[in-house]
Amino acid sequence: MSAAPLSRACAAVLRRDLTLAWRRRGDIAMPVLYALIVVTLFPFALGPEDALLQRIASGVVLVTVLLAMLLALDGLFRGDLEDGSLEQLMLAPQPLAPLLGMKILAHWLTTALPLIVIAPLLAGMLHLPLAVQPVLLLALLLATPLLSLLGAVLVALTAGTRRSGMLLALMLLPLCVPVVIFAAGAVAAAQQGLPWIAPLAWLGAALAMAVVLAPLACAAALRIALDA
Amino acid sequence: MSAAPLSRACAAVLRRDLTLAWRRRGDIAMPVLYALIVVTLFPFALGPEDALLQRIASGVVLVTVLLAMLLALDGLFRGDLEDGSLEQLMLAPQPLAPLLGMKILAHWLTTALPLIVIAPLLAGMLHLPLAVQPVLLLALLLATPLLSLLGAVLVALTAGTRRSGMLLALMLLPLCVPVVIFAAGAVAAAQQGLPWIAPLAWLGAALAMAVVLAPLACAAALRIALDA
Amino acid sequence: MNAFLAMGGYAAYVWPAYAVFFAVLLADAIAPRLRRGRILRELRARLARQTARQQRGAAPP
Amino acid sequence: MIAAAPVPPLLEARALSFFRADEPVFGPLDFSLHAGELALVEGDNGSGKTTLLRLLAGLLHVGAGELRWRGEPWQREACAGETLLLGHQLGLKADLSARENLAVAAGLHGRREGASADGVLAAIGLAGYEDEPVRRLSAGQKKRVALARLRLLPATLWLLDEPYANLDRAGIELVNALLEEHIAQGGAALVTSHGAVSFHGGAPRRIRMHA
Amino acid sequence: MIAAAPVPPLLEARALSFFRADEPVFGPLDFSLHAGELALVEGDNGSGKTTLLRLLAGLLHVGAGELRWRGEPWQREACAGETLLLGHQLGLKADLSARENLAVAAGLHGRREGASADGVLAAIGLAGYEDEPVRRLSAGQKKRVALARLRLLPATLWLLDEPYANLDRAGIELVNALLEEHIAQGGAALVTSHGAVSFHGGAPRRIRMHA
Amino acid sequence: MANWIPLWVHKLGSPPLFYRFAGAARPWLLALAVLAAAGGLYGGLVLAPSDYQQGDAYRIIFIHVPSAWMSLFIYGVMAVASFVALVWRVKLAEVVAMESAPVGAAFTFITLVTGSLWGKPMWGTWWTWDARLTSELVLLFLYLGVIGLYHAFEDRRQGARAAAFLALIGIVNVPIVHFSVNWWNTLHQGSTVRILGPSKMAPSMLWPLLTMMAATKLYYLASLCSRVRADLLALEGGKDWVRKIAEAEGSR
Ligand code: HEM
Ligand SMILES: Nc1ncnc2c1ncn2[C@@H]1O[C@H](COP(=O)(O)OP(=O)(O)OP(=O)(O)O)[C@@H](O)[C@H]1O
Ligand SMILES: Nc1ncnc2c1ncn2[C@@H]1O[C@H](COP(=O)(O)OP(=O)(O)OP(=O)(O)O)[C@@H](O)[C@H]1O
Ligand SMILES: [Mg+2]
Ligand SMILES: [Mg+2]
Repeated sequence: MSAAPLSRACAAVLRRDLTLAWRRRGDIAMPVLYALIVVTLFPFALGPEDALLQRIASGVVLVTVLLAMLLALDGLFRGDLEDGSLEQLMLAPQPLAPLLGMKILAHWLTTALPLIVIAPLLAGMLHLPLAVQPVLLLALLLATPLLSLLGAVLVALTAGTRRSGMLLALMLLPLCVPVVIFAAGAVAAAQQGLPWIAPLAWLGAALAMAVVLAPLACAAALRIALDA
Repeated sequence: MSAAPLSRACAAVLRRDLTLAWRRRGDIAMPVLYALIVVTLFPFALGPEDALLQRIASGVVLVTVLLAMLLALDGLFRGDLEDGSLEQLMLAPQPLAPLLGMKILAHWLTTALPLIVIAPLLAGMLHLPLAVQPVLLLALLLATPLLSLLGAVLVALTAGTRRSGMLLALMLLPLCVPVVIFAAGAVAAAQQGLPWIAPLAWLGAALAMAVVLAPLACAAALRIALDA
Repeated sequence: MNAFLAMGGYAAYVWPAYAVFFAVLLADAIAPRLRRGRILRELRARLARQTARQQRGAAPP
Repeated sequence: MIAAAPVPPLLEARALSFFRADEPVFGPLDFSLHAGELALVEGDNGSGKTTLLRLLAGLLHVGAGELRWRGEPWQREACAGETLLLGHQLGLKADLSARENLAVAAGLHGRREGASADGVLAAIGLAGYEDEPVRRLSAGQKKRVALARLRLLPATLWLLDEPYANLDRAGIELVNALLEEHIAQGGAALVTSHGAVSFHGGAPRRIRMHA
Repeated sequence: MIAAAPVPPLLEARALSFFRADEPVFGPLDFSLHAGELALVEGDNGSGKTTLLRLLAGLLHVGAGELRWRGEPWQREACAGETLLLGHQLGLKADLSARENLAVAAGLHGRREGASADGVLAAIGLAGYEDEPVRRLSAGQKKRVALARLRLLPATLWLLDEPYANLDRAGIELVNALLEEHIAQGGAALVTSHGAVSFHGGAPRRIRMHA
Repeated sequence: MANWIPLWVHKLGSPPLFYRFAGAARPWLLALAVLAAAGGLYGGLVLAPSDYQQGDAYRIIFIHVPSAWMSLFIYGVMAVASFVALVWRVKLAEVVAMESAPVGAAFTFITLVTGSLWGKPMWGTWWTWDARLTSELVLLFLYLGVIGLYHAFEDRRQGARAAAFLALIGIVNVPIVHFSVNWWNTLHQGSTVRILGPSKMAPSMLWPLLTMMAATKLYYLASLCSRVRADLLALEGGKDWVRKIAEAEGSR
């Protein structure tokens, strides 16, 4: 009757999710391709004026990355819910929150990180000045895990329902707004040569809080959502 | 041993899908909310300059409506595939193509039509001039069924796979690009006071062809996708 | 009276605003009443079904 | 009727097999099924029973060998209206009621003379549940709705994949009664099952699958 | 052992019931289960067997009545490490092999002394399938992988929802053997099933659910 | 002495009792609301003089501002009820939280529409991406999210708990949205709004405004009563007291 220690359980969950992602490595490419596609559509829809594109570049990249993440978030628990492994996870002897934290980490590593890697390419396609790119990357590095964590709580809430995808978008928007404002604010400040540390510091503080609280909230939400 | 006539079978399928949509009428609102949200995010990401927003309004609305449709398309066969009703449909005595045509029609009615209805609101929020709005609506009325039909073929092809969502986006993009170019071209021409009939005529011609061919292709794709 | 209705030239904005206010609140007031009727109707149907089921259950199949 | 008649069998398989990734899922299989006959498909877990039924329904392609329908080479269009498949997935929409689900099926296949959705549901033990959305039914109740479909629609050949699973004793009796009635009316059926099937109308034919 | 001992029962329900939309799904239920005992949960389709098992696993909230675990009021944390649930959904990842699936489970629950994934799979009749992704297994083979998990992980109480469904005869024997071994080692089990269960180690207790 | 307060609260928490209480209170609340609205509108539309700067267009204020306040107030009520529902699993609190959401959404919608109708003559545009307007729009999305989540569940009580959880997460977001006025320093049309700051407002305009505020509050209570009554019937469908009501209405 010896339940495994928490660290081993966390490692097992993380390894499992990364292995699964690796088995379907085609899926990892998908958010990236989606983002590429959306960014490609804009010049067609707006007409190819370089000045205009440059003006909207950082905003479009930010929104695109968020939308791609949002799509991927929807699947965070779906597979596990359908085949019953989520139930098994909830019945594990360890506390649920850290195990979910591992799932969120794995999800961020497999969806957001590739997006951040190609963000410079996307920004380049829209002629964002090279000097601003580090700020954009930094903003994304802080904003995406924040969204993953907050999103996970909402995904957990919709776990018991069928119509998750779009409902999730609706619920996530109010949380997205401040994140977008800060991230876009930092990039815009950098683009105008103003100091851009302050908004990023706010994002970092929010991230630190979310890392602690979101897994707990996520576990609570999941127990509520599956209790029927 | 009297299979029902084709017209009755088509009516049954259409009625079934509309009833299902009505049962989940919350879902009908979702693409609309999604579009509203995406449009809302842009001013946050780009900064709220009215002139800039007005310049990109039609493009953003077009891309947004297409993205919202694309998300909804993903669910065209998903439910039916999961509970086995798609198999039952394929085993029906009637030819598969017209039955699928009915499914596509129901899907367009429940996802694209609401989007078209609120498109003026979205355009208004981004300050698109009132005079251009009829052209935008006309472009959407031609572009969305075209996308529904083309998308259905691709959804059918990916029906057997798991990773449909993103893969679909990827495959649909090359088809989206010409549609976006023509639709955006018409709206841009109208915004500059130039004649805008020609691009819309092209869209109309493509739509006429798709109405005939897409259901057939869809049926063939579905048989291939499920044969394993 | 006409002057009142004209609202100093802003009638096209003031009256629609009031119309929306009252229309939305009216809809809000009526909705629960309709829902109440529907709920009670469904409940009666369910009760009828249950008694039917119980009667069948009492009699051997 | 089963005697060597000039009537060709309803369904005839000659050295039939199916391949997945070039490996045979089931070996060459020979059997024939006449109208008024019931055949049990037997085999261990993983021996290919489900695969065989999906192939006979026309969802999978014949790998090798030959399949004949009433003496002619098998074609989907020819037998689509005469075959019904009951698979692991029941093909019911969870948001529609039992009655609505049956109405959709009848809209496609037509209905047997004299059969009505409500009558069939009552016969199958679901009276009182006609308007309940299928999602609210338990595993066994859902199965009953799928069985009701068999009774409502006209068809010659039934392909039933583990029809007894999830059913209680009354439900199992019901499946047997359904099968007997179908056979008596000149229909044919292919049934897979693990449990001991106590079919009353004589010993059924058996088709053995080897893993 | 079943005699009125001072040891409190492992699991004890007093007037237990569960409500959905304020309607009772199953009536007030009284039963107790000691270590070394097997109880069969019986009832017709829709009588609430699945619901009961999910409640006992801690996925649902007790509606009314009381549930006790080793004499104390039931708490999720207290029995989480000692309970295993096998539901309608097996909880296997289709993309992982049988061995990997077992490794994940062992990572969470630990493993029985002396048990290894490969040994358990061989014992359950899946030797040679260890590295096959679960999606390529048939319905019965998947069920066997889920059964292997029971044998690999340490637990006192097994909650098995229709463990016999989809299994061939050898598989059914296997479930019985598993249960006997578990009981003999002082474990307890709650099993739902429709079919006639021929359990060798004495007549099991029966818990009847009324629809 | 103060013992009767918790006792009274506890008693009202029982659904059949609250059902009767709400049924008795509702007509009075509604009558008072209509009365107050009539008085306020008479004062606002007829008695109050027109504004020296905005002409008669400012008269939208008598519905716009009370609605705006209600949209925030109701969110607060919903959040408190949600907290009670989650922590103590009080059924009545779940119902109050979930039935407040549509009313709050309605007032938010009214605020948006009347504001944009006011904005056209004053600012020359129906909509602008000002921080205050945008945050009100986000508030509407919050309400819609709560309502959507509630209805996405098959089991109403479970849906209520999930949506209550969301409402609580959302309240963290409300101050964020509010402060975004500072973070997102843009066109900031808010200054136009300040022209009529309460201190500067003439009493002849102030009292109709305050009366309308009371009217909207009373209306909210009345609406809540009838909504909660309907919802209790749906939730308690299995109980005897509801069956009696159903049979009584059916025989009529
Ligand atoms: C769509 C457009 C508008 C929206 C969404 C909107 C929203 C709001 C909100 C949420 C409040 C309450 C703020 C609070 O109490 O913290 C408010 C108050 C107010 N609004 Fe608007 N508003 C809009 C347009 C306008 C316009 C065009 C005017 C007048 C030119 C206006 C005048 C006022 C005034 C006078 C107040 C009261 C301010 C106070 O409490 O001191 N609003 N509005
Ligand atoms: N989608 C698939 N892809 C690859 N192989 C598969 C797939 N489905 C089944 N198989 C394999 O094909 C074989 C036959 O499977 P099938 O499902 O037909 O068996 P079955 O006789 O129905 O078994 P059971 O009694 O367990 O349901 C099995 O060995 C299985 O591993
Ligand atoms: N998700 C659900 N929502 C509402 N009602 C449900 C739900 N699941 C089951 N029910 C109802 O609850 C009752 C008990 O269902 P349960 O699944 O526990 O039955 P069961 O005894 O396992 O039946 P079976 O033998 O058919 O599996 C049934 O009447 C069913 O209609
Ligand atoms: Mg099978
Ligand atoms: Mg069950």
